[in-house]
Amino acid sequence: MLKLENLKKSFGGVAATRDVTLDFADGSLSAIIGPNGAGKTTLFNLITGRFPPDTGRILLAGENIAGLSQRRIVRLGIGRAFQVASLFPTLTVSEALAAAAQAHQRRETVLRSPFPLAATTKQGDEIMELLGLTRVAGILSRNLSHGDQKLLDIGLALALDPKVLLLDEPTAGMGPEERWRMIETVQRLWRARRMTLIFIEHDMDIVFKVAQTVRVLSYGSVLAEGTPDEVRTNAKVIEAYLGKSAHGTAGQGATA
Amino acid sequence: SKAQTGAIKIGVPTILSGRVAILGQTSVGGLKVVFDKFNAAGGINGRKIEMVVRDSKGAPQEAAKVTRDLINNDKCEIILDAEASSAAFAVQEVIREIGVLCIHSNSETSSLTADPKLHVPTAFRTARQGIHDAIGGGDYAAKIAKAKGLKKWATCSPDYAYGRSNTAEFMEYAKHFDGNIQVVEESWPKLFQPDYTEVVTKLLNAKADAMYSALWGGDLVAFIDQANLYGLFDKQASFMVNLGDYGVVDQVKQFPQGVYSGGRYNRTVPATKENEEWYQNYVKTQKHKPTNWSWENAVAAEFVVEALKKTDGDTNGKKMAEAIKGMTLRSQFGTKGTVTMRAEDNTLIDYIIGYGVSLSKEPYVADFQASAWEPIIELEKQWKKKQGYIS
Amino acid sequence: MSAGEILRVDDIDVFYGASQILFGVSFAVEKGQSLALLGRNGAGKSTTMKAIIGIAPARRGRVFVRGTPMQKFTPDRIAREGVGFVPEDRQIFPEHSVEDNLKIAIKPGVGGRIDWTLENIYDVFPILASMRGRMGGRLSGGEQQMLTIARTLMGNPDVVLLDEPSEGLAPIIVEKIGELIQRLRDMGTTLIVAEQNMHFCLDIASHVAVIDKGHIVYRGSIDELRANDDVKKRYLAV
Amino acid sequence: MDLDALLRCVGTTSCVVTQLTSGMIIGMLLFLIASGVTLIFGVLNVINFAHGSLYMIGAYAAWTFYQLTGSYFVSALGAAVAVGMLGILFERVLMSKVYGSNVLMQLLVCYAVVLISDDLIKIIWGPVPLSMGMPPEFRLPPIRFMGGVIPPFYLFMILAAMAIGLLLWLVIVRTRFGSIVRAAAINGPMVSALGIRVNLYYAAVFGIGSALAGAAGALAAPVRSLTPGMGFSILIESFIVTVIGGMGSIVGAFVASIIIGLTRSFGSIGFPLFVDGVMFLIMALVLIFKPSGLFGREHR
Amino acid sequence: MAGRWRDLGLAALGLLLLLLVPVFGAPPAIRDFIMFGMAYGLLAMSLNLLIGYTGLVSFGHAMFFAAGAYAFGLAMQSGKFSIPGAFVLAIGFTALMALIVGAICVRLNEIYFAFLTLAFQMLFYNIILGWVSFTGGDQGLMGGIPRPKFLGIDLADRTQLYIFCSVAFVVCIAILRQVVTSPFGYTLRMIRDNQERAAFLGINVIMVKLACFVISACIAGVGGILLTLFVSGAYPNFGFWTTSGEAIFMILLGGSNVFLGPLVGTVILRLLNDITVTYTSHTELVLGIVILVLVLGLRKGPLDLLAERWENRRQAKAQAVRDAADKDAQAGRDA
Ligand SMILES: Nc1ncnc2c1ncn2[C@@H]1O[C@H](COP(=O)(O)OP(=O)(O)OP(=O)(O)O)[C@@H](O)[C@H]1O
Ligand SMILES: Nc1ncnc2c1ncn2[C@@H]1O[C@H](COP(=O)(O)OP(=O)(O)OP(=O)(O)O)[C@@H](O)[C@H]1O
Ligand SMILES: [Mg+2]
Ligand SMILES: [Mg+2]
Repeated sequence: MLKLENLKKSFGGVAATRDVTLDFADGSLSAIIGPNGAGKTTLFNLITGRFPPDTGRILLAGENIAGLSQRRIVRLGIGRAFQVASLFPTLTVSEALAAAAQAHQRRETVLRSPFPLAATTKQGDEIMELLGLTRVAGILSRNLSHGDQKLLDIGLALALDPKVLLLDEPTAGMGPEERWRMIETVQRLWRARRMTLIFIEHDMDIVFKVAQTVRVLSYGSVLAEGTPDEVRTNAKVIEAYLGKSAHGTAGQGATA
Repeated sequence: SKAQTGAIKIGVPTILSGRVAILGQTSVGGLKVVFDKFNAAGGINGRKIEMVVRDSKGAPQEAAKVTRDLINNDKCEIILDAEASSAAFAVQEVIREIGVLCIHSNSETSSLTADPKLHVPTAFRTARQGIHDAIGGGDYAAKIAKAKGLKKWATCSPDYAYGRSNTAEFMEYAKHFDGNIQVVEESWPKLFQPDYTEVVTKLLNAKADAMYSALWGGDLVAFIDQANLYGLFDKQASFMVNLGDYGVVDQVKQFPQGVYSGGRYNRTVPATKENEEWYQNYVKTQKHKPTNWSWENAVAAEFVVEALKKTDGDTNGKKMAEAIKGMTLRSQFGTKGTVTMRAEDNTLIDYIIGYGVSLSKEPYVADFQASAWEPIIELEKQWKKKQGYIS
Repeated sequence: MSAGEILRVDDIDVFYGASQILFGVSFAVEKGQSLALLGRNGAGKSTTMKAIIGIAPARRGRVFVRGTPMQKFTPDRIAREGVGFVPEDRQIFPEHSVEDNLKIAIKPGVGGRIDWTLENIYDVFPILASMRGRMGGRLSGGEQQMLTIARTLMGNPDVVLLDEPSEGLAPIIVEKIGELIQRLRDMGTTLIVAEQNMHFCLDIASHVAVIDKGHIVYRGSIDELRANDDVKKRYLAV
Repeated sequence: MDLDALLRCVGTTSCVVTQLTSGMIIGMLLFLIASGVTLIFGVLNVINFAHGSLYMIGAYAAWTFYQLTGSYFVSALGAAVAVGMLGILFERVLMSKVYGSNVLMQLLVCYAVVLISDDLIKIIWGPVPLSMGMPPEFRLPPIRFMGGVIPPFYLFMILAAMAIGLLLWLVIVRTRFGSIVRAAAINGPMVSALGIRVNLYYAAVFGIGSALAGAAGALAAPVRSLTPGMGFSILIESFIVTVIGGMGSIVGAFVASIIIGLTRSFGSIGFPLFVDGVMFLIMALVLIFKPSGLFGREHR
Repeated sequence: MAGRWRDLGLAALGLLLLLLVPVFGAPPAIRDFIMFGMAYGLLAMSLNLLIGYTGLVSFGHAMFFAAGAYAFGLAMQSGKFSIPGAFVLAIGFTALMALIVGAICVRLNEIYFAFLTLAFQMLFYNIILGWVSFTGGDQGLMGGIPRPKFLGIDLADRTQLYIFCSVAFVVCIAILRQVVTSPFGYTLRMIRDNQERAAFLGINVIMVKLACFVISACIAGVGGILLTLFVSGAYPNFGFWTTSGEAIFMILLGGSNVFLGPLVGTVILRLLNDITVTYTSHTELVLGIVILVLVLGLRKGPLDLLAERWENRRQAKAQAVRDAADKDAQAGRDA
């Protein structure tokens, strides 16, 4: 579905992405991990066209999308949620979802009819249902709790019916209980929509439990990839990322 | 119309804020001196005059609004428009519609009354008219130029309608009276430009024999101060039409020698007892020296007072206009002791204009030569023909 | 108040605009203790920290440092009373070099005491020494976290408030930060650490306060908490 | 448009020297004002629309001090200090109340101050334009240099402005004060949390910026007429300079001031009617191609 | 849908009220006040489409006010156009100008956008001043704007002019209302709140901003036309930056988050202006002090304050709904 070939990107002197080649199968659920500053977020930025790669190709269903504008890429079916939830603070949840959905609507109706259009309302309601946001429908985005903000961020991406969904640390800043609830929601979503889902995560419990495949980035390159078990025991990964106490639960330091 | 009771209200839209607040202040001063006297003498039919002064901030649309409000809301029966030029045109349009008596007392732009397209029967002007000034000044300049051999001229005037037309007209008549004169350099600083350095150096580079400037007020003071640093006035003869104003000459600290200034209000021009008395009275009551605007407004007020006497206190626009049209007033501001509101174009003539040599101390001007009005009127007629105002 | 008590939070209410976040929060810390402030997302941990340092002043109730009430004091004044603050989002000065970031914060502690100098900071944080000329904004998340802690120490605080020091960091970095905090504790620095991650705190804290929806719901020593499964389940979801 | 004249001018050293210095004169005074604007913006993130008024007050204060003391240097110094203190007052009493709120609210406060100070000037000093006149120590014949003419006062003015600018730059870039000020610019609350009295620094910065405006007013007083509202046009020009140089950059303000000064001096010969237009055009071009200005940092 | 009819009803009611003013023989001064206010009101309202709804702080909006005024005035003075013809021509010209200026400006953000619009405005102003033969320079379009009858309407008559202005005004306000309540309006809000995210939702941010810029310029142009009709002339200071500044102040004095806030601000500022002008010659001092009191006292436009209260109450309700739902869920989990 999504294929990255020899991607390179540097900012000034800093090479954020050195040479990344990765393949994400259609309908797969994969995790990307790696130390802080490894270039994970940058990789998402490249895929979504926030900035173009210096060299390399990004193939979506066989078509090279490298260098296209964010807008085009979104329309081709790549959605994204952000490491720090990126919302519309003064819109309520239902407004935000309807507005996001209508970004897809036909143009002629845009000035003539009142907001929100019936179709977008329906789509927004479905998304709220799916993510458990119906209870906060009337709350302004800026007044949402942290977890609901992250969910809404995902919801906004869903409003575009993406084929590939990129989630940047969906559980960042959450407590253990919320983390699991969030990840369950993500899994439910993945099953319901049958999309290709890629997420970045620092919580190893989650990664190793949920992901089908795990890719490890370090200093902008792919350090390892494979099933959770393969990665967990990879010596290079332990050294660069997991640390000494790593036995799959390093992030939580829990002694199993 | 019906006999009215209460004061006769006269609306005065003017500028009381911003950089040219002095315009409003000294205009109102000029009006007040006259109306106070009128009221002290008992007014007319028991009615006194009450001025309603409003600040338009110099914005034409505000001037129009203020004028309408003065008439409609404050029930002013007469408008004395003490606005600067562009706002005067806006006031003119209001008067066209409402038809009360209006006297423009500050706008010197010739077309306001000269252009028949703009003519409004109840609107008059007591401000000096640009073209009169230019003809008189051109004549004077040509005489000096011939005597001293000043052939190459430069100009330095503010870049807006007044500065441009004033300068063009002055140079046109200077050339008319002395065919040898040619303009080699023009500079157009912006109105209220704080720094004239580049203008001064440009004038220096031009190496002209003489310079004409229509700068006024604080701008002229700053220009002189800055030009002094470069010794500009030692290198050329200078004609500055607005140098005579007290507000300017009082402020210039290093007064250049031998520059020529146009006649603005001066207590010694004419050197009569009436004029000196008027000056003393003005300073005493208004606590500042009169400006050019003061006398122009004083004359406007005199016309109103005289006209009221003629109509027996009826302020109807048409009747007042009829009274004022062609009226000749005794006035110390006139060349022959009188000034006249010319009937054909509702504009003032026979007032004193002219040029003299500037001095750094009182009386600030020497050898003042008042311009003769016959050639001015003759040339004005030709000018009007050329503009297509008359056939 | 016991003799060793250095900081006391006494029944404070904190509001953001119209919404009340903290409801009568109280606790005290003695010199040399390290208190873990545990609670879920949005429970009010950061708000408590901000109330202590004066960024989000309490509308009711008081904060004492060494017995002196701090209300009406601005953050700088409170910092000069010996309170150091390590914010959750780090707030490095991105266009200052690492060394300038540290130098800005130089100030003597209460009574002119100086525990920390640039040299011994670099001893404790060798990684910062190696990148002293680099712009703060160019550091990775983990390095920024270290720099933030070091920067706070430059002010020779008596009490250090650490807000979620392990958040968003790779496991290996979390381990390093944990070691560092242990070291500070061993040096006798009084610490208040806000965390959602209980396991991270178990190794470093001597006492615990649990906060939930703006109320303190549990206070005790770390060993008591270990034994109290009810609290762990209810408020910490373990 | 008279490009021939411009070519002719560029062909003669006397003209070039005269116009170059004239450009520097215009530029350096502008720089003093713009550096205050840019400093205050850089640190406090406030566009000080009242800066022109501070300049005006500086000029009037210098005029009064000069009447009282008869010494130009004392009055210039006095004006700078007085306006600096006024600036601190302005910051403490008014501006500090609207930090962090809507930029437009800050604008409104500044606008109110502009209106009030214009009217107060009129009440205190009267509406008649005042002039200070050249202090006797500068009433010297102009210096001739390579055929060009340079008035001694202007030479003094250029050197004084440059010296002040250099000092300011050194303070901001080299000292702990500057380091804290730059940090406070980016994240004031954090600086405060480190135990630094950040409000003092804010007030100090506002005071320094105002003092610069006051000094500019004092430097301008001998050659410019003092009227209520005189700060207006210089304010617009100093904004142009600030934008071209990059909001917050002192070096940028310096370079841009010279650019504008030279545009004015040579423009008055080559395209006298379009000088203002060209200044705005330069500003527009800079904004289009490098919005953060020639020396500005990228947007945070 | 209901909202749509309610809005139209309110617009009709507003128009009716405006038209009743002359019927009940209100003095001309009141009508003048309203007409003046309508012209500036359109300027402020249209600017708020940029500032309040899209987050584009333009310092140059008066340039379109002046563009409409001059284009209309010049067309009428040429004698070749009827009033409706000149009206359409003026709007067309304003739209074209906005398209060109906007295409360059909307690429920039925040303060840079503000300064670039300011620069264009000053360029435009300089052109008006400099092109004396065409625009009359600083004297403006003098000599009055002819107002030939059309369709039996005679705008030289003040009452008919008042009616004409009222209709044009209400139509423009209705258009603005339509814009902000349409999906397009919500797109504008998204851009204001977070344009990066809006781009990631597939919105062509630049094009939307440009469209908004042009719409708002056209409405400002209508404001300019109304003012031209009122003063029977067009003057350069219509397009000076102080006029833009005044429009911004109107928005702030009223409130930028409520649809009609700028209109309230217009009334406040005009009243303030008229009152100070009437009772004092120290207009600046008084206006300055009043602004300070308003700003430091309220910190927000009065309507914004009300709206905030209302919004807070609504939010409290929504949060109560959430808390109840969460409690149920918790109970479910515990069970
Ligand atoms: N716009 C940019 N300009 C300059 N450098 C950048 C930019 N974006 C990222 N970088 C640098 O690229 C490197 C990779 O950053 P990135 O945000 O991709 O890391 P990450 O793997 O997502 O880390 P984390 O887990 O902390 O979020 C870092 O060194 C960062 O400083
Ligand atoms: N500036 C603010 N304005 C309004 N509400 C706020 C603000 N900051 C935080 N809140 C709210 O206050 C509550 C407590 O926030 P706080 O940051 O103290 O929680 P926390 O325990 O630190 O959580 P986290 O683990 O997410 O950091 C949350 O509901 C949050 O939404
Ligand atoms: Mg990241
Ligand atoms: Mg927190």
